[in-house]
Parts: sequence; structure tokens; C-alpha cells
Amino acid sequence: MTWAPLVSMSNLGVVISLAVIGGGLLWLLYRSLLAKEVDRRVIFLFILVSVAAPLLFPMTFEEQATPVVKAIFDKIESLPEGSRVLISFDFDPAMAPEVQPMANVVTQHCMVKGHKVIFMCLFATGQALLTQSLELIVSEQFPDKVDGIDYVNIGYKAGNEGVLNVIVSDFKKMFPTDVNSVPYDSIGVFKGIRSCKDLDMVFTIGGGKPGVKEWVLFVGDPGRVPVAGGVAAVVAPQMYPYYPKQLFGIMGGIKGAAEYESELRKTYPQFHDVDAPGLRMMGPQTLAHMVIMAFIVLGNVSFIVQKRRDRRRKR
Amino acid sequence: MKRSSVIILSVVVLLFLASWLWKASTLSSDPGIVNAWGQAFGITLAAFLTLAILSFLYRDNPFYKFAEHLFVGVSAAFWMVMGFWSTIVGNLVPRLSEGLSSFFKVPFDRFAVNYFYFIPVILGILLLLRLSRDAGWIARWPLAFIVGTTAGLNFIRYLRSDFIEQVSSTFVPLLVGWQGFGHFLDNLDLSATGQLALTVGNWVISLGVFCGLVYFFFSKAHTGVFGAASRVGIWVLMITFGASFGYTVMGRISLLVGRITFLFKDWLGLIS
Amino acid sequence: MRREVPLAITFFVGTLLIISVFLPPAEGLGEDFTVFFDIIAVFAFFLGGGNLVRVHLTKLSRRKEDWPYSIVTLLGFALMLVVGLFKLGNPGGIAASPTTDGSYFQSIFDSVLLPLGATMYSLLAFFVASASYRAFRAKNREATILLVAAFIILLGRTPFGMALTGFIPEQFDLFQVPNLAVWIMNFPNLAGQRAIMIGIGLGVVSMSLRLILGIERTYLGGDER
Amino acid sequence: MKYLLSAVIVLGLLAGAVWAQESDQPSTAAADTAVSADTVSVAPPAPVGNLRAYDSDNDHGHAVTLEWELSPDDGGGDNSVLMYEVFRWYPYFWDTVQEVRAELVTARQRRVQGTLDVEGDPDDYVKELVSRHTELLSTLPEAHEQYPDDGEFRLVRAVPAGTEKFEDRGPKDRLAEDFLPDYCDFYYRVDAVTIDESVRTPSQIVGPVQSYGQWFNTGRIVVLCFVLVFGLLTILFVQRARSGAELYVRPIAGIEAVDDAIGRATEMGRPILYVLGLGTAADVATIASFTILSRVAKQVAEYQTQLIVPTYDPIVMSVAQEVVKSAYLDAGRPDDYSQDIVYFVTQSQFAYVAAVNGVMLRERPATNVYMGMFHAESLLLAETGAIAGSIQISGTDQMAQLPFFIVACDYTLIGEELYAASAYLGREPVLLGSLKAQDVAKAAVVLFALIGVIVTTAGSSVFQNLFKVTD
Repeated sequence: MTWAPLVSMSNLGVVISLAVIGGGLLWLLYRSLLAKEVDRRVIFLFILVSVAAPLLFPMTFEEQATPVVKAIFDKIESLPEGSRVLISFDFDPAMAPEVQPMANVVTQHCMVKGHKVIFMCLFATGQALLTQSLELIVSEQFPDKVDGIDYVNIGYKAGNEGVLNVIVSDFKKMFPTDVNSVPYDSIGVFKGIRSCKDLDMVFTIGGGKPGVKEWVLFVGDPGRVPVAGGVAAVVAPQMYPYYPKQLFGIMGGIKGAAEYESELRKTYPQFHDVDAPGLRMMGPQTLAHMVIMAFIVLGNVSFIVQKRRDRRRKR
Repeated sequence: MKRSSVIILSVVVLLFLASWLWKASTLSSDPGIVNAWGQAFGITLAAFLTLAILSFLYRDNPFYKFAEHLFVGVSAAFWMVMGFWSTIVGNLVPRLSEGLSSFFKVPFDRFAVNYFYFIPVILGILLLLRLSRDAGWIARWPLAFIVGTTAGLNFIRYLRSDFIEQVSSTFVPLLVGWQGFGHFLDNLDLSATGQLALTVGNWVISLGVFCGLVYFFFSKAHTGVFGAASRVGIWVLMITFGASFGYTVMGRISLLVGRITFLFKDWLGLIS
Repeated sequence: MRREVPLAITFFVGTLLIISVFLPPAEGLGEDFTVFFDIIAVFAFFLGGGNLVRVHLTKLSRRKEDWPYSIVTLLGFALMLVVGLFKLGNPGGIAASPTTDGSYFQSIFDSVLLPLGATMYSLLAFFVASASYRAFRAKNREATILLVAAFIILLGRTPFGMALTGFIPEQFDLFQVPNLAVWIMNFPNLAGQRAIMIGIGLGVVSMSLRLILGIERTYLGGDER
Repeated sequence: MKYLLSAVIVLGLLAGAVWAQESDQPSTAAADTAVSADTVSVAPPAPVGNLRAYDSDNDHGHAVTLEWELSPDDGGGDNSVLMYEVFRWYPYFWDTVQEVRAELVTARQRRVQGTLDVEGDPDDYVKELVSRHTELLSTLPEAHEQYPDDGEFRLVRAVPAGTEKFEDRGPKDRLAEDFLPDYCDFYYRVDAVTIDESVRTPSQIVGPVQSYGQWFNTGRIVVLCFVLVFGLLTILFVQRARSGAELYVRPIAGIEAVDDAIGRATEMGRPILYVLGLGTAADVATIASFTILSRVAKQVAEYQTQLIVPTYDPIVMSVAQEVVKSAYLDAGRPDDYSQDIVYFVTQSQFAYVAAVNGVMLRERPATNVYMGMFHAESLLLAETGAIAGSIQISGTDQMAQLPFFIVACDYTLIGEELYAASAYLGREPVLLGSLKAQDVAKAAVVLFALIGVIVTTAGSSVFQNLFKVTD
């Protein structure tokens, strides 16, 4: 990557907000050189500005898909039309801003490829988000897809990994009906599917427990089902030990979603006009990272100055 | 109440009403929206509750206290309701009672009835006895059932996925495509350095896991060679923690982006 | 009765589940047990609800500090419970999912629970920054390692990492910051994670065994009864 | 009828061939335009090789595994194979079974809805159908013995190119449409299919093969060995500890700090906040935390400091109440115990955090102890605690949260240290004994890893296979 994408911020608002943040940091540097600590409220203010400003005056950056993300894209791309994919929404509203874009972009991809998708969730609060995604992606962008034939929403069941323990060998026992009380046997998507072992792949999106790890432990390993995961950035490093043996791909945080969106746009240009929340959110990310790094430097500057002073005083 | 707090409270209430009115008038201009007043109220409430929580960053205050207490009450009821409808009505009732099934309008199949499902019901009721002072000890029975189930499940799962699989993943080759220094220096290109990176990486994994495990050894004092290995173990752990922390920052910022987007877009309409 | 029965239950259930893993015909049994577990878990929600009401009524009746806020909690609890259990305003009636769009339950979720939860979570963005400022200081060797690792990863997650080290020739691209960040995540980070995981795995296995054998019994509370 | 059908197929194939030939001779005008996939003619691919079928291992029946070698035109050669279609031979008798099954399922559904309209008792009607269905199923093996008469091959499933293995697995439920009966002679065929579905090459037919259930899952024998070895080790060391052998456990910094922190709280006259995390009463971290809580509560009772324990899980709450109560009793101050020490907040992650954060800023505890299972709330709690100026000691087995605790707290117990702490504090021989067993297992891991790395570096995967768990 070069400096090129940053040149697009010729907007006046961007220049002003960058000047404010930069100037503020310089002033804090001066104070740190006098060994003065920064009040936490000032730090909070900087974070607020560095996130809010790029939202008002947008900047976007091009993303290149890393192999762990590309693996998921390639797998979905290579499955024949009509393959059975399970997408599990294992997150709550609080995690949603970070992980829902992944769920949406993978749903888009499966729909455009014509796969048959089973949607479910292990978090009670995930059900509402699942409904939201189905409306936003399936109903709006793929109006010809029919509930029950092209996709099915089987919703939430309490029991965390217990649910997985059951569906790895028997779906119907745990999900006798879908969310609209349609009996299991009259749902077209489930034709020929008895358990998770009959699925072509599972994509699970989650950041807590139960989440991707439980899918690996309770479904992927015992059922030998290909599992890929989309996780909050915080959980991603924990998932690396499972890659590529137990998890064939990992999307970590909003950057993972942005990479997938870039990849989808490259292959299916029709998505260029569709909102890509991952790409949109990378602007504030970059700025906030810079601010946090600046504060780490500031903290060390004042720490070193203070230490020198103490040493001088001792002499 | 102090006079200043009364003034602040009334200003906030006025702002809330103003926001509601303004939002309702903007929403009602859109013909696609059915219940503009209701929706405007919902969005305004959500926005004010968001601000109430954010105000905690400055310091504890009555608005935060209000939001906190509301949150506690509503969330507790939310989980009870979800558990009731999805598990009790969804999974239990159709297996036990025809009358209740038809009452809740869930499909009932008399050939799928399984009276074993009375066991969890009984254990669940025993659990509720905890609320009583004298019979509270009976609640240990369902607790024992829960502990036994989890222990049984965990025992195998962790042994298998976290232990056996992790140990076998540590068997990495310490030389990857290595053909000697001379060969390496002669062909100094991308693939050669890539292999070097992999080789060094595998050394790091082997030694790192080794030293890390030494740190977690409890039966021996950490002195001498053993102590040195354990110190290296701590360094490896520190890299892990630092790296994980840095990697997480992105996710945390996203969450804030989500909230601010809500305020700017759904509430104030500043961005589209 | 108070001690022996629970220990026997734990032993029986735990052993049964372990055995069922090895015997294919017994697989269904383990599944039924986990379904039971879920049903009991729902009863625990009710136990929680009862406790919540008790705690806040006590606060209210004793006029403890901040007691008026307990009214907020109790009202919120009652409102959500009534709206959810009776599926008030649910366009699909009693057969529909409680979270159907348009039901009062879903509306309260959208305008109260969702913003509160998400905002509480988003406070982490601020706390990550303040913790970085406070704690990432080169005080000693361990702290310095922590600081350097975090800094490289942070830099690698921005376009500036590449901009600063893009001059490094392709053969040594490992030392370009974004690649270095990936390398740290994939190797030293993995090693640390694995050491911790193996330790935890063993710990969990050992604790499960202690529980099944009845060696560990703190969870049953004191001996006095 | 059959003749007519075959005539139509032959005609169709002829027409296809003619049309394909025509498109084989592109006009100069057409050469510039892109050729879409369905107008391309494809040569029939080579068939898959060495098709084998056997009963799936280690299950309870109702499954047959097929394995084959990829067609040379899959990934090489013409690269024309798009997918494989797996066919199984069905006797026509199967359709009779299916008819009765369908009738039975509908009758049951109608019975559920109360719309079953038959003469006599509807339940008897259903029962009769059930027995007819059972009878038919019992004669199914005989029908399969008639192969290849009175039956045909039917599609089971299509799998993408590159697949070398397929498990034909049916449900145990005999009423399912795709029920796969045990002890019947099955015959299979796998077709290599190109983009034009009519261009395909069938494999040789494999069979007969039967599916049946096994009593023991041999694929998990490695796990069983570990279970036995580890169980024996634990029992051995517990016995040794019981018989009075002295077992050394190294000091753990975080635990030593707890004692000082309680002293500090007493001096300052401020309370101690103990957070058990979000785990359930069955989670290992929570159980370890109960032991530490017991110790803290005992000291608090001795020093007559105030203790606050807000809990997330109702069951954890009731256990914690008993633990604290008996700790006060042990300390000889049962009168100081009050029901308000341990209380329930809510079973919702962030609502719980909001409430605990409120407690921290209002009660200003001198010390915060976080032990147990934590998720995203770790840093929210620890940073608020830092703002309130409390000493903070934490411990968790959640990998993702350890970095935050390390950064924001004064002392942190890392993963296994938390479990060890409970043994260390309890000082009970049985706990120390099982800790020793853990250490021995760890030493074995190090040894295994050492051998494994050397063997793998030498280029052999023998050792890796030894640790393989199949399913």
C-alpha cells in the first residue's frame, strides 16, 4: 500500500479535523516533556474525535485479502450451486457492529452463488439480529429467494454447546420446527439433511461463548464438517491454533469483513453499489490506531523524563 | 434535590421532548413509515440511553445510574422470556402435554411423547427451592446434575481438542527446505527467506511452548536452568499478551464506530 | 442425603457422559442429557428473576442509598416480563416468535436493550486507549516486551506500517511491519497461546476428574449442614 | 413404456451430438464473441477409479462410506469434471415402503392437528399403519437380494469435483424419508459429471455392502488411553498425598498479593469487591474461584472488613452464599455474616458490568478481586477499578481476556495458575495430589513434543499419526 489512498482526503473537514488532532497531540507532547501526565478524560476526548471525524468526512482505503480470509471466499466460490451451508449468528447486539458485516457479506456471497442456507443462532439476542440480516440482505437484495426452499431460519435454542452436541448427529431433535413453526420435514432446505455431518460447510460468526471454538470442538472435529469462523478481532488470535486443520478460514474483526467485501466486489461487480460496512469502517480505525500509538509514545516520554528527573534529584 | 440538579433534569427532559418532536416530524415526511411517533420515540430513547452510558466516562452521575438500573431490570426479564418461549415451550411442552401444546400453539405429536423429560422439570423445580430458607439444600441435586454433565462433557472435549490436538500440532519440522548456508546465501530470494522465516518460526513455536509449559510447572522452584527457561516462558507469554492486545484494538474501535454511526445517522441524520 | 446424593449424581452423570463417547449406541443418551441441562438452565433464569426482585424490594423497603433507582429496575423488569410472556402487540399472535418485528418485546429490545448493551461494550474503545497510555511503559524487561509487541501489531494494522517500511527489499519483506505483525501473530503468539491452552486443557481435565470422583466439593458449599 | 423412453433418450442424444458438431465449426463472426459455457461441447470424462464401499466405522449403523480415486480429468487432463453424482440401487419395493411411510407420516400429522378422519379409533388406525410399515421394512433385505432385478439406480447426492470420499448416511428415524436401513445389500455407482449434465461417465458398480452398528468407537482409542493414564496418575498422586507425602508447590505471586490486599483494605477501612465472573457454577474457573473466595471471606471475617460479591449467575450466587457463610463460621464470626454480602445482579453481560462499575465508583473498594471466567467485560471492570484507585488482582482461564487483565491489573493469575491457586490455598492433600498429576502430564507433553519434533524434522509422520483421533 502507498500513500495514494490518503490523498483523497482533500476535503476541508478532513483537513481541519486532522489539524485539530495533530495540534492537540503536539501540545500534549510538550506537556509530556515537562513530565506531566495526561488526564484520562483528555484521552477519551481524542478517541471520540478520531472516530467521529472520519464518519462525518469519509476516507476509505483499498484492502487486500489475506490468505485466511481468501480461503473462505474460495471455498464458497468453489462449492457447486445448491450446496448446503449453515450460517450461525452466535453474537449479541453489543458485538454486532464488529461481526455482523461478516455475516452479511457471506450471506450475500452464498445467495449470489445459489447455495441453500440454514440460518441459526446460539445467542438468544442473536435471533433479532438474524431477522435483521435476513431482511437487509435476502429480502432486499435477493427478492426471488424463497423461505424454506432457498434458505431457512431455524432461530435460537437455549443450551449453548449442548445444542451443538445434539445437532451434530440429529437436527430434528433440537429443531423440530423453524422459527415460524413450520415442521422440519416440510422444509425443502432440510431435504437429505439429518445432521451437521450432511452439510457442505459451516460458517459461524461469534465473539464469545458459545462461539467459533465450540463449533470446532462440538461439530467440526467430531462431525468432520468444514468449519470457518468470523470472530471479533479479540478472539481471532485464539483461533489461529485451529487454522487450517480444524478451521479452514478465519475472518478477524472488521478488517476481515473489509477484505472479504473487497474480494466480493472484485468477483461480482454488481456489489459495487451495495453498502460495504467493513470498508466504510476502516477510516476511523486507522485514525484511532494512530491516536492510541501516539498516546503510548506520550506515556513513555513522560515516564522517561520523570525517571531522569528522579535520578537527578537523587544525585 | 438540589436546585441545579432540578434545572439539569428539566433541560434533559425538554431536549428529549424536542428531539422526539423533531424526529417524528422528519420521519412522518417519509410515506414508507407507518408509526412515525412510535419510531421517533424509540430512536430518541435509544440515543439518550446511549449518551447516558457515555456520560460515565466523565464521571458517575444520575443519568448513568438511571440507565444502569433500567438495563439490569429489562435484561433480566429478557432472558427469562427467551428461555421460556424457546426452551420450555419450544422443546419441553411438545414432549409432555397435549393440552399445553395446543394452548401455546406448538405442534404436538403423541407418538413423540417422552416422559423422561419430567426429570429436568423436577430438577428445575428443586433448583427453585433455593428461594426457600429451609429446603434450600435440595437445590444441590440439580446443581450436582449440572456439574456432572459439564464435567463429563468437558473431560473428553478438552482432552481431545485442547490437549491432544494442540500437542500434536506442536510436532513441527525444525528445518524447512534447508539446504545449507551456502545454498541459502547464493539464492537469496523471496522463497529462501520465506523458508527461513518458517524455520525460525517453527523453532520459536517449539521453544516457546516448551518454555511456556515450564513456567506453568508448579512442583519445582523456578531456579537455575529451570528458572531461566521459565523466564523465557514469561517473555513468550508477554509477546502473546502484547500482540493480542494490539490486535484487539481494531475490534474495540469498531464498536464505538457502530454507536457513533447510530447517533449521527439514525438519530441526527448527519450522514446518510 | 445432603452430601452423598449430590456426589452420587455427579459421579453417575459424569461417568455416563464419558462412556457414551466411546459407545456409538449410547450417543443418543448423551444428547438427551444435554437437552435436560438446557431445560434446567431455564429454571435458573427464574431463580435469578426471583432473586433480583428480592434484592431490589429489600433496598426499597430499607430506604438504602439510591433506593429510588430500584423502582426503575423493578418497573423495567415487570414491563419486559409482561410484554414478553403475553406476546403483547405481536403481529403473529401466540404462535409467532417473541422477537417478531413489530411486537412490543422486540421494540423494547431495539430501543432499550440494544443501545445500552452496545454502548456499554463500546466504552472499551476508550478504555483500550487509557489502558495503553497507563500500562505500556518500558518499566522493566517484561513490560518492554509487552509494549514492543503491542506497538508492532498496532502499526501493522494501519496503512502507515507499510508506508514506513515499504523501502525494505522484497527478499526481506518479513521485516516490513505488516508482515512482521502477521509473523508475530502466527509464531510467538501461537506458541504462548498453545502453552496456555495445553495448561488449561490439562487443568480442566484434572478438575473434571476431581469433580466426578467427588474429590473437589467446594461447589456444594460448607460442611456444617 | 420403457421402449418409448429409451427411444426418446436415443433421439435426444443424437440431436445433441448433431448440435454439438455444428457448434464445433465456429464461423469467423462467432469466433470474436465469448463462448458461453453451455454451448461448449465436452468429451466424456474418464471414470473415477477404484471405487470402494464399506460400512462406516464407529457409528451406530445407517451409514455406508464410499471412497474412490479422482477421475484423471478432475484437476488434470481435460479438467472437465464439475462434480460427482453418487447413485445407489433401490428395489422397486422401496417405493411401496415409501408409500406406506408417507401415509403413516400424514396420518400422524393429521392426528396431531386433530383432522384425521377415519372410521373407528384414529389411534388404532395409526397403530395399524405402524405395524404394516414395520413389516415391510423387515422384508426389505430380501428385496435387496434380488439385485439387479426389480430395481434401479437412483441419485443419492452430488458432491463437488475434488471429492474422494462420501458418506451415505441416513437417519436412525425409520419414518424419515431418507432412512437408510441396516443389513441390506447395497450397490453403488459414482458418475463423473461435466458442465453439460448429459455428458457423464459412470464408474463400475460396487457391492454388495451392508451397514450396521458398532459397539465400540475404535477411532477414539487414543482418547481412551489418555483418559485411563491420566485417571490413574491422579488417583496415584492423591493416594500418595493422603498417606502424608510432602508435596511442594511453588509460590504464586498473585495469591500472596491477596493477603496483603486484604490487610490494606482493613487499614483503609474500605470494602473488598470479589467478582466471580460470568461462568456458571459448573465451569472450572468458577469452581476454582469458589475456593479462593472461601479463603478471602475467611480472612475478611477475621479482620472484620466489608466484603461485596455481586454475581451474574443465580446458581453461582447460591453457591457463593454457602461458601461465604461457612467461611464466616470457620472464622468464628457467624454473626457478622449477612445475606446482603452475596447478591444477584442480572444474567446479562453488560447490564452486569454496568452495575458492578457503579458499585466500584460508589463504594470505592480498596481491593478488587476478579477470579473466574471473563469475557469482554474484563477491561471495562479493570479500567473502572483503576479509575477508582483500587488494588486489583485477577485470574482467568479465558485466553482472550488475559492481555487486558495483565495490562490493567496489579497481579494476574494466568490460566492454569488460577486452578493451581485453589489447590495452593486449599492445601488439601487431594488437591495437591491432582496438581502433581497435572505436572507429570505436562512433563510427558514436553517429552512427547521433543521426540515428536525430532521425528517430524527427520521427515517421518509416524508420531503425528499416533496422536490422530479419527471419528
